[in-house]
Amino acid sequence: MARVVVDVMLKPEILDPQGQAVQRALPRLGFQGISDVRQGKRFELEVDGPVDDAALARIHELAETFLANTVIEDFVVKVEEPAVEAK
Amino acid sequence: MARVVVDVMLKPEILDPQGQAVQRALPRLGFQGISDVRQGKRFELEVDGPVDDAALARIHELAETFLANTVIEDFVVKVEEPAVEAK
Amino acid sequence: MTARIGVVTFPGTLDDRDTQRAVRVAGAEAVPLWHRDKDLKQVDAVVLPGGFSYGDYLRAGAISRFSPVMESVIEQAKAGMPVLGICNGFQVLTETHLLPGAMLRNNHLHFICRDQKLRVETNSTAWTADYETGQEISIPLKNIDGRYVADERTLDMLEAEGRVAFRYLDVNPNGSLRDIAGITNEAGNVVGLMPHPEHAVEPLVGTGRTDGLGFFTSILKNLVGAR
Amino acid sequence: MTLDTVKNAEQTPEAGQPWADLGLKPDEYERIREILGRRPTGAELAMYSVMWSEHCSYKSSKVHLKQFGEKVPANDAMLVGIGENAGVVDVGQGYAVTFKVESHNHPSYIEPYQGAATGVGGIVRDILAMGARPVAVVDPLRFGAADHPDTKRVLPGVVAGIGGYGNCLGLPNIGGEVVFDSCYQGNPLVNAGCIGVMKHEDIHLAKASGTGNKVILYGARTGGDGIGGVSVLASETFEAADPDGVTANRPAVQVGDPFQEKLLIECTLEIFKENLVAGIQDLGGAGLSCATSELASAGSGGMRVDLDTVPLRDSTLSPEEILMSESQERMCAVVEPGKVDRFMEICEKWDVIATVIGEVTEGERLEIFWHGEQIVDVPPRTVAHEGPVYQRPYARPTWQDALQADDANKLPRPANATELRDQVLKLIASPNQASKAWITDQYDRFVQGNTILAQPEDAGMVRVDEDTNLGVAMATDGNGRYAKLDPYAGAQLALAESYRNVAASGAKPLAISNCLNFGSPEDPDVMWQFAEATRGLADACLQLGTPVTGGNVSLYNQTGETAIHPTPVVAVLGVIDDVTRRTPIAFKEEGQLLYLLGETHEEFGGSAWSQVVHDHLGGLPPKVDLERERLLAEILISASRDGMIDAAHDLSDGGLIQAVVESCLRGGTGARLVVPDDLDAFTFLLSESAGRAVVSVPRSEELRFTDMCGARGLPATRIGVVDGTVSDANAVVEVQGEFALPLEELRTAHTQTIPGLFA
Ligand SMILES: Nc1ncnc2c1ncn2[C@@H]1O[C@H](COP(=O)(O)OP(=O)(O)O)[C@@H](O)[C@H]1O
Ligand SMILES: [Mg+2]
Repeated sequence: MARVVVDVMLKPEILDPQGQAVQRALPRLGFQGISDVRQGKRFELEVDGPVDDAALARIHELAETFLANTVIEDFVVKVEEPAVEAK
Repeated sequence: MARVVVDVMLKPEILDPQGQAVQRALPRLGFQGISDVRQGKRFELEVDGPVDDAALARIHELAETFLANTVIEDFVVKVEEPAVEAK
Repeated sequence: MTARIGVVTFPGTLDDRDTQRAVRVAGAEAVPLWHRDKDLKQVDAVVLPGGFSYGDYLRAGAISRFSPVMESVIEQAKAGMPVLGICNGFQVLTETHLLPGAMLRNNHLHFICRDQKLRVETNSTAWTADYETGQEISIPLKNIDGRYVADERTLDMLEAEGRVAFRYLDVNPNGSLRDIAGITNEAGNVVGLMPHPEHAVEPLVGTGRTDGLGFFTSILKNLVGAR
Repeated sequence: MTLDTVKNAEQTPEAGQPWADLGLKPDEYERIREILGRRPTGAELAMYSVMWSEHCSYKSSKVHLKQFGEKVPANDAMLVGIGENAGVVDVGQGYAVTFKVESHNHPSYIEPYQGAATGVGGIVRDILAMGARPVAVVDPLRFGAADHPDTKRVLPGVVAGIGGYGNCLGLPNIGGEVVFDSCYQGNPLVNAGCIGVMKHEDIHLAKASGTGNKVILYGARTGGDGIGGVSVLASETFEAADPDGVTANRPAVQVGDPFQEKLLIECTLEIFKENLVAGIQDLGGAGLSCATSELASAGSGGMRVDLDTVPLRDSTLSPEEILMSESQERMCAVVEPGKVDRFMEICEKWDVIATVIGEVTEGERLEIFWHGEQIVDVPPRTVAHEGPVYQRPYARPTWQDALQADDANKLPRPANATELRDQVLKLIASPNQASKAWITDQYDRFVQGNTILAQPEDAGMVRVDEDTNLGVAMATDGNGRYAKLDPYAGAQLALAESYRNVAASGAKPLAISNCLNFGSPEDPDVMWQFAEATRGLADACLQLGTPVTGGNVSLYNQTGETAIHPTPVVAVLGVIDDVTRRTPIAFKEEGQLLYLLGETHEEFGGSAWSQVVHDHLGGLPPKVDLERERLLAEILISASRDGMIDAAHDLSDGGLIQAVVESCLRGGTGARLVVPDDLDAFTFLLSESAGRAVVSVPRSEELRFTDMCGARGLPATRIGVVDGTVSDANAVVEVQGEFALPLEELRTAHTQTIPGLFA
């Protein structure tokens, strides 16, 4: 069993008020030197069986059609565990 | 300038209704073989200046006191860009 | 014969009973439709009501969009059947791409419940025929993911084709681009908006105004006229 | 670790047990051994410890709460009284209403969003368990100082949590309170109430009867969150969990899933409709321990449960943990065998997991098994209903006299009209008196399409029947400052204000629920406050004819040695035959006459003025006159029914000027006031004498109205007129001979404070 992570972030041109709210709060908390904050979603998927190319392709499709709305969001799929012995 | 990522996930013993809802939808979308889904938050911080130990310690503190609620959430701080030339 | 208006219930839908009431107040027959059934029971039009289907988990409307009932709704909508998406229903319609753009968290990040002023920008849709183009109405708005966004090209296209159906007046309550409160597809049969006409059909309850009734009388006239 | 079975417990009587860590006292542990005739098993110990916690057993408060059952006013409306999940009253036309208020104070301090959210979830399940469809929620809230940094953390989280959960359930939020006082700094009060409606024949009770009937657990899976929540969070051990100590004694916070709860509601209502349950109980504090022991205790037989069958989210949970888990969104039903299949079908329809976990047995024991071995064998009553009862010592605090002697009526008053004007403006803008719209606009008040009145009206009101226009109203009130000065009177004032608010909306007050928030019962000062407050409330309920249908006690609300102000919160439920006759607070018609009903005395003890202008708390609270309250209510209700008044607003904190300004802002009109001959302007505008309201009377009705007041002996003083048409940009609130304040200036002062602090 391996873990695949899908990170979903708003496209850069889309306003991210959550990230902005965090950033605006930083000086109040005494934090300087952080020029931008973006907030997105992280999905951790536990995959039964090998994480081979076919599995990754399916997860890519899942991310594209379901986990992210590509009108507004970009995503990245990553295998987290060493895994990939399947190759 | 470098990017530091803070991943915040609900602790394993805490109910994750969002992750569960996603997981329950998968079979309907024709996806098999994913035994668990957890959904968390991903923060991307753009840090001015060097990402040295001191900076990372401060971001760690930021994550602990602000980005995550450690009563119910765990977090991980990672430097994303190669960076760390500062050392 | 009265028109039959289907009202879909997804798990987590909240305003289905209110929408059925609004349909009845307008004089049509409300037909409950269940998310697991593909069968649309030969209704003449469908309303996707507001609420938090699937808890709004993942993204508002993202999970409902894959339900069996939506397969039929998409098919019929493409064939010209009138479909109205209110709030969560609008979110479902954008997720299905029957309407362009997407809904995001309000720019102030809070749920907002208020009596909202709108301008009806076009009365040439199936759901707005009973209004004057340019008419100002006030109906309740209540949501947390109500910020309409689309890329510039899409926005320009919507404006050029007269498909911005409703615009916020006085205040933009959520940061929607170009003050857009609702849009229509090219054919004018599929309409989506964030505010809630079904909560403004009786003088006594809610805000005490009946400005939303026109949606339901419009569709009635439209359907009867078509027969 | 080997399983601690009943057999094992019999054979190892001397085995050490962690009873003290679980919050039990030595004599309590001894009593358990006595009841069982042996040492308890680990699972039994877990059950007794949560069920005998203060939160579940009411061991410190019981002796005082008894009065609510003893001093019962004659009232035929009461269908189900104290003791069930919630009380039920008859509202006519075959309808019954159930309602209750509960606290979720400690969890909301630790995790504001989830604490508040699960507070709403819990009270809604209580209402649902009675057989009713939940139709509205209310949320009386109290926070520390408005400008304290921690309030910035707690308030937005609590508000978002209440909204996040309630909005997602589709329950309109129709009322509540927001109060700031530094006494709540380490102990915010998050109370939540819910109203449910059903037909008389749909009332359901929590009892397990009928040998062979199945016990079904349905809803969310059981997880490791919230284990021991009630015993840890709502008890003395909570003190160890202040912000720095959180990890030392990790509080068991739960995460709510409002979507799951919405499914549970619809599923349960469908199950009720087909008459499929013999008994039902929600799972709240103490989880399965509570549900199984209460169901079995209230029923006629015993119960046998196989814990292995409980659907788990975490397969490593021990049986003790499963029994104690407070995972949210679960219910437990007792179902005849022949109806189980249909029950399961409905659950499947709503995607709700349902599992038979046991059955009703012939005996009188609650027996629980794990991997085929018996781990619990107890008489259920001893767990659920026969917990310890304490007569805690109490005594009037030594400081009480000095506090009362520090008379607020002697504080320096405004020297001239300009000072008076400035103080009024300051008051209107102060966090406690300012508009709470920024908060309440985060709550859906329109959903279900039956909301007649909601914030900022005096009472919330929902329509119950679309055809007949029958409706119910609710208001919640409490004033910790008054109660600190005199807990007996303070509790009565809370009831009086809530009662008055309901009557001002046009509804007839029927019955009440309460949430009693106090400090540590082990402190004799606090215990005295509690004893006085309950006595005051019970006496007042008897006199006003409004029985207590249920409620909730929250103790140990203190930081170190310092307790919060005693804060009894009272929710009054009223009924109105025809909601078209409801009375709003807005002044709308130019030229309508303003009448002040009741009498104004110099009463500034505990007042908003003394707090805002002098940061002072001392003296005596306003005098209570319950006969006057009753008369005032009768007049308000008759006047609304007969169309003699177009607006009414009760007078409470902030006095007359507060009420007039709110009514003007709501209607968008101005007002011209004249100070009556027998009063000075300061007392007229700012005194907080109870038993008063201001009404707006159409000129054509003046005679009829004043005749009615005169005939019934209620003082009614004409104090001015509504001035300026709606939306007139130049409208002013003028006090003749004193000052004039432009409405727009008042609006700015009133509405900017809360967003300025928290947005
Ligand atoms: N937390 C809250 N939730 C819902 N409504 C609230 C809340 N706080 C205040 N309100 C509403 O705002 C209005 C004004 O509140 P308040 O001044 O406490 O009323 P009153 O003094 O008449 O009891 C009322 O309608 C009340 O129900
Ligand atoms: Mg009031």
